Amino acid sequence: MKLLDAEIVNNIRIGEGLYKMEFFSPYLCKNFKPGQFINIKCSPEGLFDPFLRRPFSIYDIENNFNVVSVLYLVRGKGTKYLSGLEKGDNINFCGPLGNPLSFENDKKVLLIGGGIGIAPLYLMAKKLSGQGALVYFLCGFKESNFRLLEKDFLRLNADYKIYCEDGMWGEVGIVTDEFASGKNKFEDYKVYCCGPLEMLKKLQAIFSKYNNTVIAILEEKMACGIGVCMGCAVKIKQKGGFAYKKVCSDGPSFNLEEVLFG
Amino acid sequence: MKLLDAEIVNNIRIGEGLYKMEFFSPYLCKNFKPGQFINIKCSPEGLFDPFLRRPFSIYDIENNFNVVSVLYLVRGKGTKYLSGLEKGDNINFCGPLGNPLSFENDKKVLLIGGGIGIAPLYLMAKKLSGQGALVYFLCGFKESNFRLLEKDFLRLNADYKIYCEDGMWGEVGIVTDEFASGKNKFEDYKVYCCGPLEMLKKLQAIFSKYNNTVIAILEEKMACGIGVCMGCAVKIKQKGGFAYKKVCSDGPSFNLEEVLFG
Amino acid sequence: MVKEKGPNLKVNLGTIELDNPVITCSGTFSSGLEYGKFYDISKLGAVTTKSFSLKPKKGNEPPRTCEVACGLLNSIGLQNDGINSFKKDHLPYIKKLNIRVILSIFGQDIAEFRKIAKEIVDIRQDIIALELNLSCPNVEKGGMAFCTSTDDIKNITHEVKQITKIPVIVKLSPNVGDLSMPAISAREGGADAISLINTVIGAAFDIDSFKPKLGNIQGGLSGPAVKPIAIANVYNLYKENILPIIGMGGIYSWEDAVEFMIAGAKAIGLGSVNFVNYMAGIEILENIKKYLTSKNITDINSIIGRASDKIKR
Amino acid sequence: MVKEKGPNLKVNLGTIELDNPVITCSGTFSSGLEYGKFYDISKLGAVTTKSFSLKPKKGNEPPRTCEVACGLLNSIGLQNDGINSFKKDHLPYIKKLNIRVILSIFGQDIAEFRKIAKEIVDIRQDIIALELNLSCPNVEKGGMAFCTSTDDIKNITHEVKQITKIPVIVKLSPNVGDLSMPAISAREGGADAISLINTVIGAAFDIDSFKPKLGNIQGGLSGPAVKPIAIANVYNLYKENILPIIGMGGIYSWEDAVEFMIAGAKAIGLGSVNFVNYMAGIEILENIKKYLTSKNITDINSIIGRASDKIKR
Ligand SMILES: Cc1cc2nc3c(=O)[nH]c(=O)nc-3n(C[C@H](O)[C@H](O)[C@H](O)COP(=O)(O)OP(=O)(O)OC[C@H]3O[C@@H](n4cnc5c(N)ncnc54)[C@H](O)[C@@H]3O)c2cc1C
Ligand SMILES: Cc1cc2nc3c(=O)[nH]c(=O)nc-3n(C[C@H](O)[C@H](O)[C@H](O)COP(=O)(O)OP(=O)(O)OC[C@H]3O[C@@H](n4cnc5c(N)ncnc54)[C@H](O)[C@@H]3O)c2cc1C
Ligand SMILES: Cc1cc2nc3c(=O)[nH]c(=O)nc-3n(C[C@H](O)[C@H](O)[C@H](O)COP(=O)(O)O)c2cc1C
Ligand SMILES: Cc1cc2nc3c(=O)[nH]c(=O)nc-3n(C[C@H](O)[C@H](O)[C@H](O)COP(=O)(O)O)c2cc1C
Ligand code: FES
Ligand code: FES
Repeated sequence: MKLLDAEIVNNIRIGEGLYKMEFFSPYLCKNFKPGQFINIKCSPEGLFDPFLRRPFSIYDIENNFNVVSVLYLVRGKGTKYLSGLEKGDNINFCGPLGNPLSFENDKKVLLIGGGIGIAPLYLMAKKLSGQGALVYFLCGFKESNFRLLEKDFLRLNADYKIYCEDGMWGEVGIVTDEFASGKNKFEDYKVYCCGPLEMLKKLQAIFSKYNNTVIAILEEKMACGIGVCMGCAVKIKQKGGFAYKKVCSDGPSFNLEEVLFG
Repeated sequence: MKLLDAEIVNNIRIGEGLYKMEFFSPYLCKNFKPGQFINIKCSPEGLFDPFLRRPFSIYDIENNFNVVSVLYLVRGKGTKYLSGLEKGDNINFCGPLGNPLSFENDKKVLLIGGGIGIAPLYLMAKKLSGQGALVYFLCGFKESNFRLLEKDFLRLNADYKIYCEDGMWGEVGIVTDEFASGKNKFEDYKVYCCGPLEMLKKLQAIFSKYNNTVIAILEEKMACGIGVCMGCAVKIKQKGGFAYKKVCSDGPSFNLEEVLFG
Repeated sequence: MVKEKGPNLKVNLGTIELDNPVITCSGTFSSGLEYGKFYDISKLGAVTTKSFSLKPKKGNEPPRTCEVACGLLNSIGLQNDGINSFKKDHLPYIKKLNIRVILSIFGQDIAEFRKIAKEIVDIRQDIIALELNLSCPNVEKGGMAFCTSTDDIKNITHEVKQITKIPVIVKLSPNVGDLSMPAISAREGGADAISLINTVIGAAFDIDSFKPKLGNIQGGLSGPAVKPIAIANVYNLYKENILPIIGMGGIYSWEDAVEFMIAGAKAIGLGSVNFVNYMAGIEILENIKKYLTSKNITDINSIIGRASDKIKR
Repeated sequence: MVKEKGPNLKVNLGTIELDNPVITCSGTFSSGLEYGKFYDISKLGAVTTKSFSLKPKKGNEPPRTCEVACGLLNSIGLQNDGINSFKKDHLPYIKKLNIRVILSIFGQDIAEFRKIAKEIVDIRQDIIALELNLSCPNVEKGGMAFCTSTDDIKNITHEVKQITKIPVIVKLSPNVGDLSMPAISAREGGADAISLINTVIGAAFDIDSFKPKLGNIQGGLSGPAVKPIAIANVYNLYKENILPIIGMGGIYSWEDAVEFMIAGAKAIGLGSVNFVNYMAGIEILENIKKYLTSKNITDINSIIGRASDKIKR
């Protein structure tokens, strides 16, 4: 974990409100593990607006070029600032943050991503297939603005399936439709998922009937990102109730069945 | 007076911390009069840091190209932001603000500028010489970072003299050295001056002995720039004491002898 | 084509009826003249004037403003030309511009308020409400002292209303901790509404000269920096249901304005934003309309205090 | 080459001696473990721990933070593992990292403070001071109530000091208006210093869902937005010369830190800035040194409260 400046190599719009930023960071290439995240300062030096850093996953790592990429949606001030940066500009980031996932015994893996939730999963798909695991990557999108990513998916040594609500890409529908039949096509798969709250809640209900281990990568508003402020609390079931765990330093991955959604 | 967006045509560094920004504004070209100023928003849309607009003079107007220019020194957040803008970027400004100067009876004019205080004077020199007045432009600088402006001065149909404290340009010394002899070389001149407080105070003392009409263009921190907030108050002598006048809407030009410096 | 009927924007603050909830804050809009050059300010719910005292006031030593993070400090010191100047210099153009005007007044003591009140009896048709500035932190005698004395608040409100028969708004300062007591005193005095918040006491020093950045050393903090403080105050006083609230403090965008209404403000005041965006008033008003339309809300009153419904405690 | 002797940075807060005035604020630095990965935090004047209560506390409902203009709102709700966890889990690494530590504690009432005090008697060699958090606006019983009762402040301070024999700092909240009375009570109770300011009460609502942006509805505002408020409080209490002051609230840069000292703070606390710039502590310390050197100031104590010398009133 280091606090570093990095030079942007590329920052391109790849769909409505969707950008991919690539920056030069040998350090992250070497030290970043799937499941972790970084924290980017989204305002010019010395200015306070926006004030806090923003957490982002690493979408891809190109070891040959010492370049890592962040896939991000423009939501508010911070991501709007990022989208205005150009090749040659600097960002200040801290990472890797959070806990790496352990893929040790993962032979068959189902990745379920909703919207920008695919961001951390892509790198996982790459690593997992690279170590010989059978990977099935299930993605759900509201609109087809993610469509240009198809070329990235094609490059993966993995099967994938796209659900898109606007019917412009892949199957029409939402990602949980995959489980509509009621029977578990992925019985011996380890499952990783990341996406909107509603998706995670549905998946929790669906998998409550199955025996899969399901790991969810959670999001919560963060102030410090390093386990100090207790801001990013989520409720995790414990005997006799729950405990607050920190997404940034206890997570961001948790056993989906243990998560108590608000 | 209008609130407008304008496109930047050029924004170049012409010396240590010194920039000239040119932007396209037929409206200002038509309506701006020497002595007035404009107000620029110095932060991206929707961001609050820095919060207030910043007042600037117009340095030059190129009617042929519908371009006006602002000469500015980088001091703090606002001017730092401006210096980072590029050709094709937009600024939001309001102007013209403040009262125009009346040059009606000005036949012989002495302009005295200190540092960035020359900014409003250059346009005045141009207009005055254009209307046939005899113009003598006296400039004082701390360092020679303004030196590249010499080519602008050469283009003027006016005499000028430079004092520079670092000895790298013009005469060594400060602008008030011109009056060291104690006798008034500019007896029948109308005088306009703009510059740091210390310079204005010295000039006030010097001209207290002479009969020239001396107009000072003052600076004061501004919140609204349009006479609403009463923030930019300066003390102007009145019988039996003083009254607070507003630099933005009562000025920015005042009779130097009437100004009560704090 | 039939023009579609937009959402209802009318709100009432006690007996004060406004066509829409967007008003301007005292001291940040003069009496409207300057802004009238940018847009038709008669479209605003109301314009609140700079605070007037009985006699002209010189104001504080410069520098009077100082920018701080996401806001500004001011120590104007209530410079004004006195209540008679309002009648003579401002009222004529106010009428011409067809502005609905709230007259802000302040005095050093009850006696001064009484005198001002008497001065305005004859123009009472021309103003829709009086705002009593009992809260400005810049003036050592005036403002601050009153806020802490709930008796003063009650008595001044009562007297001014008796004399003028004009609806009265009491403006409160956030610098005293809990605002319930002052608000209750305002109600007891017969106020129709309260305005909150006035500026928050602040200061800044220069690290080279060691000098204060304001001539008056301390000043009032305003702008986006204070918004969360103002929102909390509005929310808390709304829950206590003491008087209708005009919410202000840090509003910069229409979203901020709506947030104040959701927290409980019946009308919202635009202050410092006017210095940055001269068109703020009309832009915020138009965008509130769009927001309501996009949410299929037909009456703005239905969002006022909505936050409280959402909270089960 | 002989190493040039830098300016003296030692400051005293009553009996508390610090090698330099840069300390960290409670709740924004845990007990230092995380920041120790970024720089040598033993170089700081001191580290203030998160506030500990007697028993573990779960904290508030999420969401617990919300960004606002130039700052953030938090409603962490003082989540902590209890004072024994401090002794067992934190103290060992604190000693290893060689940190000078200020232990922040809070209780719901005098009895809880007394019990905590007894728990720490045996570790009193390991901490340089206790900070009593009597001010956190997030906890309904704990914090706020005390601030308004000056008797409580005095009694708690007195008892804790009697039991522990550790220097005591009382941390004050800006949410009660004038802080002189609470400060005087702290002094009467035997406090060595006061810390100010804790966060300012604030709230924010979402305009789509109408819901509060914090699970606890209200929270504490911190960050650059509150700096002018904090500076005014420090300046005013310095003038009254009640107790040495640790100034905090919105410090982001070394310039801010110096501004607090000029206003009257003997030491300065870094809070939210740690979330944005993990290196803030060491950077600000180094830059204060450079500032003093560039101004030929040989002793940092000579700038403390300098603003007051500059003001002739
Ligand atoms: C571990 C983690 C990994 C993430 N990875 C990615 C990614 O790879 N790509 C991507 O586009 N987004 C990602 N997000 C979400 C991303 O952090 C938010 O979209 C971003 O913070 C929004 O900032 P903003 O200023 O544009 O929006 P604003 O709405 O202006 O943000 C206001 C505040 O809310 C916070 N916030 C808003 N949305 C979120 C959110 N979903 N999660 C956490 N904080 C939020 C911001 O940090 C800020 O404090 C991730 C979030 C987490 C927690
Ligand atoms: C009528 C007028 C005309 C001006 N014309 C020019 C010009 O042509 N070129 C130029 O370089 N500068 C000019 N100035 C000064 C210019 O406004 C300041 O340099 C600028 O505001 C500094 O902003 P900042 O954010 O970079 O500095 P900061 O120090 O960050 O500013 C902080 C605050 O102080 C205010 N401020 C700082 N310095 C001044 C100042 N000298 N006058 C007024 N407010 C100030 C800012 O507006 C802001 O509110 C003019 C000032 C006035 C009043
Ligand atoms: C420059 C300035 C002058 C002000 N003058 C007055 C005044 O005369 N009377 C008054 O009641 N409030 C005055 N205020 C306070 C505002 O009316 C308003 O309550 C405050 O600024 C908060 O709103 P804002 O954050 O939108 O500016 C003044 C504020 C500013 C910034
Ligand atoms: C996330 C967070 C948690 C905090 N927790 C505590 C706490 O446990 N005890 C305490 O006395 N103050 C606490 N504070 C207040 C800070 O110590 C400090 O007084 C305040 O944040 C102002 O400083 P700043 O603006 O530099 O952040 C907390 C502040 C924040 C932002
Ligand atoms: S964001 Fe601070 S503890 Fe997780
Ligand atoms: S800046 Fe507002 S009156 Fe001049």
